[in-house]
Amino acid sequence: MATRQLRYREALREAMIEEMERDPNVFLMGEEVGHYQGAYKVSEGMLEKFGDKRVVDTPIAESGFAGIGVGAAMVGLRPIIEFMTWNFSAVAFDQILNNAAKVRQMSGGQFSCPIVFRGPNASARQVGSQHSHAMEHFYATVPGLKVVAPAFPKDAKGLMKAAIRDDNPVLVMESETLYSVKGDVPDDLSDVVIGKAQIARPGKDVTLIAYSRATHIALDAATALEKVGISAEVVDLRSLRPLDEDTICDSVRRTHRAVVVHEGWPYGGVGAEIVDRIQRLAFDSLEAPVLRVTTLDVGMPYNAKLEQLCMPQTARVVAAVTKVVARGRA
Amino acid sequence: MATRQLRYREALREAMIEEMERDPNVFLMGEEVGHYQGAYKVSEGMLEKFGDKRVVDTPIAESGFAGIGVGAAMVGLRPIIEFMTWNFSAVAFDQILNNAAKVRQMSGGQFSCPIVFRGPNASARQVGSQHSHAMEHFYATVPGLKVVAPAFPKDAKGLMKAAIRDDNPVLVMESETLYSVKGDVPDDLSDVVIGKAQIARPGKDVTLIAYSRATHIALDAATALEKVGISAEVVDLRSLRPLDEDTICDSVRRTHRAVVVHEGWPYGGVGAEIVDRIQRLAFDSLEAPVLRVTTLDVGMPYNAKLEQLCMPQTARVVAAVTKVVARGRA
Amino acid sequence: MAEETLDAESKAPLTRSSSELTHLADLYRQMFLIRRLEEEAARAYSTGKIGGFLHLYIGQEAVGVGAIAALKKDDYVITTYRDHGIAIAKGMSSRALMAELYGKVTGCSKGLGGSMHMFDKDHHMLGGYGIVGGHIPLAAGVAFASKYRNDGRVTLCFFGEGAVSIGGFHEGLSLAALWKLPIVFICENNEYSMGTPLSRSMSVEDVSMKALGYGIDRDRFFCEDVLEVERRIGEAVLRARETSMPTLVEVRTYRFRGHSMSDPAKYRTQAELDEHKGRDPVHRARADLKTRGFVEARVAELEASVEAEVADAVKFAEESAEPEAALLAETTYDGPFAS
Amino acid sequence: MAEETLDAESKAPLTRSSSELTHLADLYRQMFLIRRLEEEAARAYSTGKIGGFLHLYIGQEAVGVGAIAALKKDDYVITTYRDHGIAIAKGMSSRALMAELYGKVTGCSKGLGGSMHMFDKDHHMLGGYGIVGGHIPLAAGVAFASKYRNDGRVTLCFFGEGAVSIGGFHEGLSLAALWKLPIVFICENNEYSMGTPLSRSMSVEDVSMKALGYGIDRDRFFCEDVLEVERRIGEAVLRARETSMPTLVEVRTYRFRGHSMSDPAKYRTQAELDEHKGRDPVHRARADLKTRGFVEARVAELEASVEAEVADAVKFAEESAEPEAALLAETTYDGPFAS
Ligand SMILES: Cc1ncc(C[n+]2csc(CCOP(=O)(O)OP(=O)(O)O)c2C)c(N)n1
Ligand SMILES: Cc1ncc(C[n+]2csc(CCOP(=O)(O)OP(=O)(O)O)c2C)c(N)n1
Ligand SMILES: [Mg+2]
Ligand SMILES: [Mg+2]
Repeated sequence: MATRQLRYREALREAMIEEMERDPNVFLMGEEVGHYQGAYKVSEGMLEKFGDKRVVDTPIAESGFAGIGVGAAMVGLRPIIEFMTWNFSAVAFDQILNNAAKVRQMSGGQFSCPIVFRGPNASARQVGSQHSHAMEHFYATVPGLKVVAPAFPKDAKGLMKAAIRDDNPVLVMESETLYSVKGDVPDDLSDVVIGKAQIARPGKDVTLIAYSRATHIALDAATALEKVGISAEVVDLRSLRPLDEDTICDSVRRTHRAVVVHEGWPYGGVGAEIVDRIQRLAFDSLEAPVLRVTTLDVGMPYNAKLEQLCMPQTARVVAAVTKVVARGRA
Repeated sequence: MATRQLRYREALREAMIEEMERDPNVFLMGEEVGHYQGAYKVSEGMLEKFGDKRVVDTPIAESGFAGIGVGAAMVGLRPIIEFMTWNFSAVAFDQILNNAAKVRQMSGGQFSCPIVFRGPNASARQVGSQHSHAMEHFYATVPGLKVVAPAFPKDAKGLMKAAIRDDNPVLVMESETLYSVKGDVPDDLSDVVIGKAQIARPGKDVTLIAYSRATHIALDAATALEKVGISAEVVDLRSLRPLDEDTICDSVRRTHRAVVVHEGWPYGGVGAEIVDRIQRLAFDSLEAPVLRVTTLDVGMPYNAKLEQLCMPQTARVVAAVTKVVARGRA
Repeated sequence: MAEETLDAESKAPLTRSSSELTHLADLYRQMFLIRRLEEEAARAYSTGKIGGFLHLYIGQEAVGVGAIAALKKDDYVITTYRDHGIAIAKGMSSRALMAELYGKVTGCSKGLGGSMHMFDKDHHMLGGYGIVGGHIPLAAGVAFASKYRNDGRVTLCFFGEGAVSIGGFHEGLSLAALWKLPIVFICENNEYSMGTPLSRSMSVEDVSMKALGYGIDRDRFFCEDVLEVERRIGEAVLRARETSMPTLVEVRTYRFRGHSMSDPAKYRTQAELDEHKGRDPVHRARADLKTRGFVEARVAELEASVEAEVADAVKFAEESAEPEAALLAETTYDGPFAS
Repeated sequence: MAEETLDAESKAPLTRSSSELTHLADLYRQMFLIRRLEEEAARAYSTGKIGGFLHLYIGQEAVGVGAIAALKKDDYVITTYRDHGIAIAKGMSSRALMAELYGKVTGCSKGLGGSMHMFDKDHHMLGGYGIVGGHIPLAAGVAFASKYRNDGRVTLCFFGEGAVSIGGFHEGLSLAALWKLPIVFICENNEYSMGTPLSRSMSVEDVSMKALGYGIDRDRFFCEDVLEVERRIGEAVLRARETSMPTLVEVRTYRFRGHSMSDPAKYRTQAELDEHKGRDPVHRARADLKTRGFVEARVAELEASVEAEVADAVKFAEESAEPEAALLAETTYDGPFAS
């Protein structure tokens, strides 16, 4: 079985290229995806490969081109719509909420909407409050949508391919700070399925649940915790909707304690949903409350130190784990 | 102390009128708020009273007039922006998320945004999937915003007045199905404060937490439960952000069990946040998992029976309570 | 029924000859059918058999019927919540329409969509939408797909003049113009957006002027004669089909009923309403039919067939079953449910 | 500094006489200051002292400086993320600007906003905004407030040509036109929206044509002479102030740097760039100053004062303190935190 080292961005690109080669109905549309080679170079070389019919540069009109994607998907094309960042999807929110997610139900199942919305999500570095949103919870909440958030190149490729082949709208949450991260990508990606989490690191004292960049924070925290004798299991969700509650709860039933780590505000975020499921489905196994380590409950400041303070950090994860572990032992 | 019977819609109207009489900077803007007397007659008579300078009919451009409100608020006016229903705020989502909620922080505190966004939220009757959204969790999640959702005329008046006087953006979630509900409205509303929940019905076996129309469902359920010997306390939140976790958790510490009831989808909703707070702050008091009774996890269907099936119902609340109570006793 | 005729005829919409009378009879039949179906729907609404919103097309029938007459069968249509007439004109059966209004599983959208969401995949009716302006980019996307596949189809996108102020209108037209998509944007300007008259919704009453900013062709006319609608829209359809260029067409029309069933329409005078009713395009088509040689007996026969069709549709709707709860999951996701 | 002069002068912006030279010197000083501040900012960015995005105004200075010269002191200004030049022209101090770029608490927005969010309440600079088009409705709201209070103020709203395709542009202009708000919309058309040239972003290159659809006045010119900018924008400002009518003005300009610091600007040729640099309005103003009688020594003195001001601003920024964490809560809510 062949395996190569790819960067996260290359893995995404390969997935799109392979799917576009396979199916002429797949096309990529977004701001600067073509001539500019992608604002973050995810689509580098694709215009040259597929031509401007299939790699379509757009004006700044997210609501317009998101809607164009939905319309095209309804009549059989399979659009990949890139948001330069997910922040800008806020102006296209209605198209995703009211059309992409609803058209199947409104039409009594006559029309499907096989579309992918993708782009970098959450904080980059010092880009300020309007450009640092973790938008995933606004969408994971909506029935009719699927939302994935890979942490590693392998999953980036596998989930992007699965998203393109899915007959439902799938939102792929990437991360600017992960684009250059390298990782093994095997040819066989059959184990990467929308809706399946993975154990990124096994452990027995506490379960850390994370996704996207936060998975790396959780892994760092697990390493740090090991040094103080705490064995942390890291569940990398990969998919936020559907949420793999079995994998999460199985782990918590073994460790009896959990900490959720993610970027984004705490109030009613993906973390709150995870907490609900754990306390509901693994109530008797829990020896301490589930804690969440998230972006602080404020807009993202520009100042570098304050930005770091706001974002979830290894130290905060370690502190939360220390708390839940102490609680159980007391 | 004088008290009158008012309908929910009249209470809202009185609040707006009193504040507009008090402060010339307050104005009302929205679709059909003037000549048409309000799509749901909340602003009936206000155009005649205040003239078209202060009761401003708009074209269909939610993003435009929400933004106009934010701009006007930045330079000292105090706009009340009506969304004909909160569903239509989806096209104005970016203005609320990126401007109303952020301008204070982005400007380092130089500018505030004293604005009220208001309108009916959640299901009406058989208006279908694009017109039945419970939008509150999309906003309660955002730091910089406050969100209130009164269930009774008294609170509708008190919270509307408080919202208009608040120097932050406040979102008032009303309900089409509550507009005609009558209730006592005292002259003294000083106990109605943004951020304070109320015990709508005291009880001892289980805490039901609800807001807006769901508070009435919870009260109905409490009545039904009483007949089978279960004493349910109903916490009516009134405010979703800030969330009165003290009142919620005090109650749960007494009853040891909780069920959250609200309209809107389950995934990461306001209910998930409440569950998180309860399990985190009242962990040792809980004798059963906290359950949620919400709108089912699908778009709202038009068919009347299916719509009723999707919406939270008294029977579903009773079933959930029965479950958590049984659990504790087993 | 009318569909085949129209398809054949539309290849030469401007040079109709001997079949013109049959054609006009077809169009009149469609308009009369729409009116009668909606009158029955209004009645069913008042007895609570239909719920939610019900936005009637009565008064505007000639716009949808005339415009769709200029299409080929495979062309696409998309519109707003005021969609009954458009759906029927595009070929939806009266039964499917009425059953949908009744919320029955035999409805076009299985009773899940209701009045505002009439979809008919087989007839390329891409639905009615509830968010003002939200479907305009979708329409551009459908036209984008036609250009992508070079399938020669044209998309008609209907919307009210109230939609012209919203971002979706601007972004949809702007992209369609930039990418030269085969689409006709039809603004049904019925003078009111709910209770708001033109003068309070737009600084320029002439909606078609917006085309200048996008550099696309425009047209603007009052809707009186359904054949005139067909001819004028036909030109724009031809332009879309042959040169892949969009057009913005403003059709001035008038709705005889309130915005929806709950609107008493106090914002306009009886005199204004009466004046418009005096120019009812459905009556005009009936009169034209007779002037051009259709005897009263044939008109009566045609109308009787419509009455039978309407009665059948109502009966069908009444007797149909309600959708099962299982449909909810199936129609939320294609494949397994994702929660 | 320049502020007082401008305020007095702007009462008669079209009939400048003996003070014209001093005025031009003022404008040149502002433009030169902006350029030098940004050059230093670029340097600080490359050493990591400034982070995030940094969108330079270099090449476009004459637009903001000329336009704002046509204002009174109390008038409002609002713009995009490309906001340094606009902020300085509106009266922000060099120290406040540079410290903000450095993320220091002495910055105009206390180091929380950064390059894209330059706010200055005292100078009625309503900020720079990061979402393309999102500030255009805000601008209309500010003008709405002026009309509501009848305070006689005018709002200038700047945006790039890339914003013309988005809904916010349409809704902002549409409402401003309908309600006759005292505002001037200034499209700084610098030929590129990131890497996208005009030809791929709009079907009609002439942005000002959009005014026709809204029934408002329009103007369009190339920015070469800062005084010409002041005069042309002055006309629109007068129209807004005296008749409360909005205008859409398209100013053709060019940015000499990439879209932001991370953009190598491969989408244009060196020849194109050189050609534009050859027509640099800052150089032109300097040359004009000398032609009209300003001796080199006075120009040098002026430039030296700018250099001193820039050096002081950098030093100030370097030495200032960072914001404390406590600021986060205070700036999220006015009053107690709401969670
Ligand atoms: C974005 C949005 N805002 C508001 C509404 C409520 N609404 C439904 S129809 C309507 C009036 C539309 O008028 P027009 O576009 O002229 O179409 P008509 O009803 O006259 O056919 C309004 C305000 C909506 N559905 N969507
Ligand atoms: C809604 C939205 N979409 C995309 C972006 C990313 N973006 C920032 S600036 C820009 C180009 C803007 O070009 P233009 O309006 O011409 O202004 P210029 O940068 O040339 O001054 C883009 C695409 C954004 N900030 N907001
Ligand atoms: Mg209308
Ligand atoms: Mg530009």
